Amino acid sequence: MSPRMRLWLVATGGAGLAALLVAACLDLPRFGGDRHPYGDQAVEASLSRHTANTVASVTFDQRAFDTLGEMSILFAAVLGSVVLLRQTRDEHRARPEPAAVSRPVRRYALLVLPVALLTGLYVVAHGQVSPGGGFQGGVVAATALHLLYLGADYRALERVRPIAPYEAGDALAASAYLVTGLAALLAGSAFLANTLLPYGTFNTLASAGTVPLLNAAIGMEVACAVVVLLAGFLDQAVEIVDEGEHDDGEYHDDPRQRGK
Amino acid sequence: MNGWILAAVVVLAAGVGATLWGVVTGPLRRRAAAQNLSTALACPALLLLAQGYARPAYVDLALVLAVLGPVGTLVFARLLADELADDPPHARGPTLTAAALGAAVVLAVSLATGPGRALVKVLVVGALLVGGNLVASRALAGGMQEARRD
Amino acid sequence: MPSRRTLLAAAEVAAWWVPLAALWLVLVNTVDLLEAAVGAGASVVVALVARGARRAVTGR
Amino acid sequence: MTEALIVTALLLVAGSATAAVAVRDPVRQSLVLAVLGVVLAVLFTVLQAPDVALSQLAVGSALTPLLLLLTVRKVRRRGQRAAGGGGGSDGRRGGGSGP
Repeated sequence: MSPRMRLWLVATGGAGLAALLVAACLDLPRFGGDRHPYGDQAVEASLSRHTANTVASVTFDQRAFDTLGEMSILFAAVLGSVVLLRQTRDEHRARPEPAAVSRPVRRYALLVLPVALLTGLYVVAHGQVSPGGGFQGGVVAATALHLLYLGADYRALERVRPIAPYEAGDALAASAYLVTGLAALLAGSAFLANTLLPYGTFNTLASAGTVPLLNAAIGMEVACAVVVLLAGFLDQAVEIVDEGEHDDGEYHDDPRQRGK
Repeated sequence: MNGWILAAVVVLAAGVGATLWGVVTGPLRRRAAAQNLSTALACPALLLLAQGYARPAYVDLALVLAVLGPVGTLVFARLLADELADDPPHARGPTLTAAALGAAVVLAVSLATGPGRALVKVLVVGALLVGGNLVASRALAGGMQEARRD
Repeated sequence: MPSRRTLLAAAEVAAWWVPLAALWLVLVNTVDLLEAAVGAGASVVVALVARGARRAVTGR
Repeated sequence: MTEALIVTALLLVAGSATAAVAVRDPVRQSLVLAVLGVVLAVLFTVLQAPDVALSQLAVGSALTPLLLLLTVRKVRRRGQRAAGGGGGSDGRRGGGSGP
């Protein structure tokens, strides 16, 4: 296709999209109006299942099947990047040099890592009562681990982060979500229906039926996925060197050590 | 009229607006310092919003930002160490101003919260915020590495 | 009789566990038995990670 | 008062989003992107969507800059090899003489 043709195609598509968007905007309800037909029904449904956080009720109860799809998207995306970022035959590993991070930064990292990790777990565990949930908490927890790279060096991170268990954890958490859904099916209701557990006391940890379980599964899946994803990027940026690419590390590790 | 929301508007418009200008213009060192200040100022704004909307659950947002904001700055300090080494950002004045503002906001919010576990939570957020941003700005100003570079 | 090493390790994990469990109790909305149990469990995990991180950095 | 707050947050988002597009250097872009993440989180909070704001904070404040800067580092090292044949120049450190 010629560049001119391509430009025309983009212009036509863009103009069509713009026209549709403008037409949709003209028909929207006014900003901040007081009529929310869908919102009212979602709130009613979430209150009937003792879920304080309506958003958690929508994502993990009323629309739990959508969340399954989103989870598989993340899973597939991480799988794809792992395949793309793997060590190829013309690349080898150079051991990263130890970095001497200054003492205040190192202390800060060692002190804040547990606090950040606990915050992540707190956000995962309280998805049904307060803002947050599996995705948010999982990302916070995974970021917390990487304070070791920032506050020390890559070798320190690799020591607390063997990749294999995180890859297994990713898959395990994804299947835990599926199994929770299938359990509802076996118990005689629909796939992922929130009928397995008692709804519990409103606004406490033990409320909302299976929402906390699904939250925990998503939290683990996201945390493991982010760790694996960042491991791929860190390996490429810090350790893996192309043939012919100059590196100033003296040690050349065996490529078989991948994944250590 | 809600004084907390008004204060949040002022912090956002003046403080975060100024850091936005700082991060868009000027040399790299100024941009990095402005990025650090943006989290140091947005976190008090989130605390003020939580108080203004009278929703204690919103404090979680400030908590997450107080934990992860300095981590983000450390990412820049670590991976841009070579670019910043020749010309380290020294933003003592703005950093201390932002830290003082954060401390003042935390103090005001905790006075309004009253004694209890919620108060301790706000104080934890404040400690993480002020401590984290001071350490992060020191790391940006060349305090990241001891003798050697990585 | 546990060795000195084990005792030191247990002491370090416990020293992390106490403030972390307290932090959990500060973060949560309402304190009940389940909340305390979940907090205690999470704090154990995080305390172990904290010790691992410290050892990875100092190399001991 | 709430209107002023929403307008402020919207203006900040519009400004930083435009800047994120206009800035060309990826390193500087990642700095603008980090600020955009924080400002977006404030906008979501102002519009009473704390769950979304929390997602934005978790992803935008540390994870996105880390991914971007690691990528820049790798790409620059390759660019250096292509430009200088890999000899002599310090390939491990991304800075200074990048393309």
